[in-house]
Amino acid sequence: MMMNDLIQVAPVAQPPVAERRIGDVILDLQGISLSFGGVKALTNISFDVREHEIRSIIGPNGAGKSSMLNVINGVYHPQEGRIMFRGELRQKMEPHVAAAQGIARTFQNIALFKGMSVLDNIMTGRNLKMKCNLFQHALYWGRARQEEIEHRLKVEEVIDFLEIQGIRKTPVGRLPYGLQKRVELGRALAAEPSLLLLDEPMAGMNVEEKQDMCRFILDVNDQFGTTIVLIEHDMGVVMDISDRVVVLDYGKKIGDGAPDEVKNNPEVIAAYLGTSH
Amino acid sequence: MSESTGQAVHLAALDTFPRLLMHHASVRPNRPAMREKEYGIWQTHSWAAVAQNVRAIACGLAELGFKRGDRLAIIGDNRPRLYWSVAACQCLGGIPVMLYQDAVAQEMIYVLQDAEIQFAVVEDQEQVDKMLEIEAEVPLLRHVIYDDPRGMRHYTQTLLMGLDALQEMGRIHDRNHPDFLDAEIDKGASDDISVMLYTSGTTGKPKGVCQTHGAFIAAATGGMEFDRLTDREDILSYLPMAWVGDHLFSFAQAMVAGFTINCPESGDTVMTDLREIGPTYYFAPPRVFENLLTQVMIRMEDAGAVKRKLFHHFMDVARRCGADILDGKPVSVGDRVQYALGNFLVYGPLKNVLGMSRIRVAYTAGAAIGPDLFRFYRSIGVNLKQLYGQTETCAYVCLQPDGQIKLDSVGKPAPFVEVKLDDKGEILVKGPMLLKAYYKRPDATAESINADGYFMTGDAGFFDEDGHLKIIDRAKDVGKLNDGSMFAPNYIENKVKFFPYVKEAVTFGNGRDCVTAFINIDLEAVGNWAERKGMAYSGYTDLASQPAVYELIRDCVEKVNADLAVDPKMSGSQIRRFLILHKELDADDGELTRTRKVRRNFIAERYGVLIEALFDGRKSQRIETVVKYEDGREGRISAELRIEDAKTFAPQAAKQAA
Amino acid sequence: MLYREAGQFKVSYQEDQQIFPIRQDRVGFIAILGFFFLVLPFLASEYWLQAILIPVLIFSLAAIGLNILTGYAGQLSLGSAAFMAVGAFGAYNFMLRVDGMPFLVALAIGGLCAALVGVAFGLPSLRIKGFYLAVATLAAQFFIVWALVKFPWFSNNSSSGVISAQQIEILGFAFDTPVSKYLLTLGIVAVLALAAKNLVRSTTGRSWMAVRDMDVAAEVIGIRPMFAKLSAFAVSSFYCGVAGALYAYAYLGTVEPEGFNLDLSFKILFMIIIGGVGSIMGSFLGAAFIVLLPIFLNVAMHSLFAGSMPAGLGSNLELIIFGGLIIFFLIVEPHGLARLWQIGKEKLRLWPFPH
Amino acid sequence: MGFFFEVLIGGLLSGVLYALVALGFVLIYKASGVFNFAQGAMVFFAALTFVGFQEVLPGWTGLDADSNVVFWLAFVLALAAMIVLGILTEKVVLRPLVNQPHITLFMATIGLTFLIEGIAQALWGANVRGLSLGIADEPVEWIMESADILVSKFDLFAATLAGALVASLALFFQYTKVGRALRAVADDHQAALSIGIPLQHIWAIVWAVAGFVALVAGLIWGARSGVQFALTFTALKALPVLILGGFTSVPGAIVGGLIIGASEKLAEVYIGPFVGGGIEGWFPYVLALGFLLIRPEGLFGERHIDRV
Repeated sequence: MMMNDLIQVAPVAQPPVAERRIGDVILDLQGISLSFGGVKALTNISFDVREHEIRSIIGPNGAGKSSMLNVINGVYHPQEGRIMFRGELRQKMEPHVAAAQGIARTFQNIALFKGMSVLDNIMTGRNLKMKCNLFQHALYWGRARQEEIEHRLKVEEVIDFLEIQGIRKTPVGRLPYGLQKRVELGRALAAEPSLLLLDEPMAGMNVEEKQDMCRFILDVNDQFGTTIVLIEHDMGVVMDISDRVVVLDYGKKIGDGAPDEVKNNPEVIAAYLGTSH
Repeated sequence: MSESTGQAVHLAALDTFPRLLMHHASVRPNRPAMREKEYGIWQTHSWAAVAQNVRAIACGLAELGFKRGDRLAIIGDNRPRLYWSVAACQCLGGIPVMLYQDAVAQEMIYVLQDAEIQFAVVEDQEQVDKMLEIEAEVPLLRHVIYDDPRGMRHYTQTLLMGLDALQEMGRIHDRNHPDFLDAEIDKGASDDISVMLYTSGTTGKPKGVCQTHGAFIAAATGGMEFDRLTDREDILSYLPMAWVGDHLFSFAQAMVAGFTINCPESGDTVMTDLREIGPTYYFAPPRVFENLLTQVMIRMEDAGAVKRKLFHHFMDVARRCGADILDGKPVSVGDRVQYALGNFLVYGPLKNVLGMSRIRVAYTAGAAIGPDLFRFYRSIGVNLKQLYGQTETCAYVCLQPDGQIKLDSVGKPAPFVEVKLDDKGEILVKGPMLLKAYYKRPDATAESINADGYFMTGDAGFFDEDGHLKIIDRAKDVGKLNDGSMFAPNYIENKVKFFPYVKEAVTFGNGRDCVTAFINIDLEAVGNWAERKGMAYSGYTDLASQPAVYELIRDCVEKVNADLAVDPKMSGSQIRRFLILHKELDADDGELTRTRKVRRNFIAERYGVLIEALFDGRKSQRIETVVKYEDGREGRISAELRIEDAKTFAPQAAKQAA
Repeated sequence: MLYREAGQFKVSYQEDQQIFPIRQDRVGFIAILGFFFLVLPFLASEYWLQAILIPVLIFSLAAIGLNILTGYAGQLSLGSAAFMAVGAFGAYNFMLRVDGMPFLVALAIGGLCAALVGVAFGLPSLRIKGFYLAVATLAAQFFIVWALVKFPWFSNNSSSGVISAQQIEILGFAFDTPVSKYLLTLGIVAVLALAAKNLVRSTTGRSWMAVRDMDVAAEVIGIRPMFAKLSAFAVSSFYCGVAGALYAYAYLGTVEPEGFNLDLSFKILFMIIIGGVGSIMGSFLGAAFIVLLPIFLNVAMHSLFAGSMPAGLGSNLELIIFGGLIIFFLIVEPHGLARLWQIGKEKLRLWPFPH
Repeated sequence: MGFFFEVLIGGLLSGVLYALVALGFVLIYKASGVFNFAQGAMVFFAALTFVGFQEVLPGWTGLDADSNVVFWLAFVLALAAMIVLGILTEKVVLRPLVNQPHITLFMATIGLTFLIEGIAQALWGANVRGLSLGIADEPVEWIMESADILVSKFDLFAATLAGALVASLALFFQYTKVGRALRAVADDHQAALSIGIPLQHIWAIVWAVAGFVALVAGLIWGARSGVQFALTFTALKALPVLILGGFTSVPGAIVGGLIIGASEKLAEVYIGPFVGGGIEGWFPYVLALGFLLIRPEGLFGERHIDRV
């Protein structure tokens, strides 16, 4: 079959697969300092995040990684510094406003709504997109029901994406840890964020669960083009999947760059050797 | 009877599956043809929608250059779009070839080569990867079309194409050539090959069984009339599409009767989905029924004392009269009242939890079913029946008629089927459902169909006084011990396997002085038993080597021996010695076929040392085996296996001992 | 045991999202509703209707109100009775001062008054949590009752704030018999209970529960805590307010502000603890339990002591049993009777299997 | 001006009593994180038990009802009853609820309130009884003479007693082993456990001490306004004190008590007439609430940062 061979080698004009292209800076943090009653959590930190990239923040325990995420989505308000998000300078901002701008996140210690089912937890991620008011909800008829169904479909897509079909009606409290982490990711994904903050999404997981989570993170980044800022302890994972890495230690930035650069940065090596990590 | 012939006349023009499909699309366009659990609900496709989708796929395939007589490989779980691809292929006069989706890539090469596959429709990334892995070995393969686009974004191989894109292409083709497909359908004839099913091949390489539209339609129609199936049935399609049973029940019968196929959400959710759908018509191999029963018993062990007592009391009632009530035989009023109460308290809820509340007819086949197991389902009111058939006969030779159920027979010859025995006891069958030929194997075709047009099943059996067929064993497996008495290994193995603790058994004895056996314990059942006894164990190998487990299994073996002693033909082949294997027999290691039948010769070769040890009287034997893990890596396990003797019974002493 | 779910599959989200997705539950519920609407009015005596069924329904409504706030939104309130008082006095004043005011409208306005007051007293919830908030609601309890007593305008200048509810009349039909009052109450409670159920299974309810379970996470996914909390206060107070108005109009006829005291607030709190925190059905179960228990005790005591009952023992025993039951339920089954019902139902669905 | 001071001092003196009840709350909250709504019921139970014993002891022992022996015997018996009650509460109610949300524990103590009230009245009856501590409720002469202000002897005595109690408790916690352990527990349950402090033992002691405080408060309140059901409302008086002072602070309870006591009396006298009076019932709450909005952690409470 000659035909076959021809097809194999010929560069057929197929629509090019949409390559994930790293774009412009969408989040720019300049000189961020944060303290709690005299305790300095972050000191003069600057770094940026580009569209579609996977940006990791690493550092020993207590380096201020989670505080950094909390600053980005408005849970903490830094005393100094400025934050530009999508070209807008943000002063004091509340977390729900950040959410409305397309920033979603997961937490280091699972922050699911324990009293609700997996489905309802993920449905809360659609909250911002639902427009009906309280009175329509009380009737649960017409528009309200229609809206509920439309968003249920979106949520079901997330459930399908994360392969958690079997547990959709289970109360989250009854799930094992690894699945809870996955549901939490689902809740964030349901919001269709443009910037996703993940705070140690793989902490406490076994190898298989980590592999799954890694795959989901890459798929999210790849399929939806979501920009991801990731805190992770597992160096292997970080170096594998990140485009760029920021290293924090005692609230200060000690390294920033591509995984390989960071890996060879003497300051970073010192920080890691100096701690129990 | 007059009614059924009327229907036969009506169906006469509908002699190919594409015609049947278009018929349903016009007669019952809005009835559900297929449901699939997806995104949390049962997404329903009407007959009209199915027909449209099939059209699109067929036209798309034609656009790609698929021609009459081409073979289309179909690989994946029971997904609606894969069934549609089967139908689409048939519309074009092509021949669908389903492959077992859990086979590793290397195992697929043979069939792909043998059937000269150029087009394949596969389910997802996993199957695509397999195709790409063996691309070099199957140079004819030109197009691989995948159903689920998940994870496929970065595949740039030119032979890949999404089913969505194919359908889109097909719709355009259909718009430009509106008469094309109808013309193709019109070209089809009842005598055309509608499907090629590969026999699992207990021996040698698999053979492609070519079945015609006419054969499957005959088998389906016969079954439908026999059990009075309507277009209101619901069936759950969860068995491999490559298996003849699924093709008969989920495809052919649904196409003939116009009922609804339901595809589960995933392999893990079959039980939940079964419970949700509550099929009215159900098919499962004995293994599934057995697992269900084991689970029932294990779960009941955890119940409180009162509930357990209640359960066992009413199960006794059911055992006494349930099957008779189902068969419409006379039962005393007292028992009827008790049964009705039991139905409210136990059987009804039990059937509900198992998803069997609505079952009108359930079939099992593929292996012998234990009489206790069979009785259990019938006694709680599930109309479970056996059928007998092969890939070569569209799984359609004998069926058990309602009300005439015998536990150890496979029923009477089905409508249109003629069954006779040759002088050696081999079962010969003839009818419209016979295969047309083995693909490219005229030698094999000639070998299996005799001059009178009978298909030689290779099974040994006999008719009882009521005309019910009883199967003993594979004709070629039936051997002789050195003393001349008959040795039917399957027959004995099945008896051993009816004990819940035993998962597999392999017996040896042909040309030997006595019968010996390998046993595989059932990890779940024995594990539970061990837990209740407070025994600690670290895994299968450890559990299998425990003396107490040997005691347990010896007990089973001896009960079988007592049973065998009653039958004058079989009393000579009682199991003298046995051992419990240190690993589970596994299809990945080649010890079982994909349909989980024991590969006798392969095992005899692989475990030769053990067999010798069994026969030469040793007390134990060391064995080292290579095993294949799920990820494809290989490892070795070795163990010192104990060999134990079992008590045998003299023919006349048997009755008391049993 | 009674369930036959096999074959009840869902082909649309609408079916899947029903309040009672299982057919047997649907049938059972309709049967119960039918019994209460069509059968009970003919069977029950006036005493049963007036002294048991009507108050049970009214308290159920109040308990639903508190459950929305405490059970769903996680904000503990000890001021439910005060919001009932606002509802009662609000409806009274509108009936009194606006000519031709339709009763149902007055009822709704009473509820809205309560909702407004509720939002005002709910404002602190934006800054304070837990029992700090509980103490804040005590402020509402004391202040409102004081205000209703001290400002005679509210009670149309009657002494110590007592008001006598006007005759209920809807479209010319006078609701003046126990049966008619019962049916009216039942209708209103049924409609409002359905609305409450709808609220808690929609976005509103999910944002309440999200704030209850993990407020920081809720805010991070875009739920405005202020709106969630204040809407819970508003809806909760509305329900309490309507319950209060019915309490005055359909049950007692004459009420005084002091009747809506802290004890009544506690009573409603007990209803949801025993009935089930975070359950609409639990609100009904709890209300029935709390109303029936004293009656049952009374009967039991009388038959036990045959008239020679020590003075005060009954009321003390009631206190002891109430207190003991609260502790018992919190320890043994924090989700109350509703959870017990749920467990029983699960058992029936799995029958004959234990799990 | 004299009138103002009279009101102020009267308020401050009753503030001391509020502080005393609030102290009971703070002790338990510090040690076990339980907001004990039943503190008021415990005051009622203590006072009722004391007068109950005072009534029955002469009959049992043949002693003269007014004798000091009866007084102290009743005191000791009531104290024993309070200790038993405290320990039982800890064992039966709170231990099974360990690790439950605070709000659940709070609701449990509401149940406990009803339980204790019911038991108290079932045991001793519901009649209002007088209680005499032998101090007359009359003005202290020298203050009246020197500053022209009426200050009740009884109030002064009560305040002194309460002050002494607070001081001795402070010493107890500062300098005894149990006290140190208790402070450790209050700081960090886990840490305390890990260094071998028997948590539940400490809780039992704290509940017993809270019972003792309730008894002293009950005696003083009872002597002042009679032993009756209304004593349970002392808890409602103490709540705003707690909000003002913070749940975990002993000094907060004292200062908060004084502020609430003084301000509610002043408000009643100076604002009350404009709105029809009787504002004592809610004024402290509104005051505390207003304060909460400015400083949610109370006067002396610790600032709480939500870690996420």
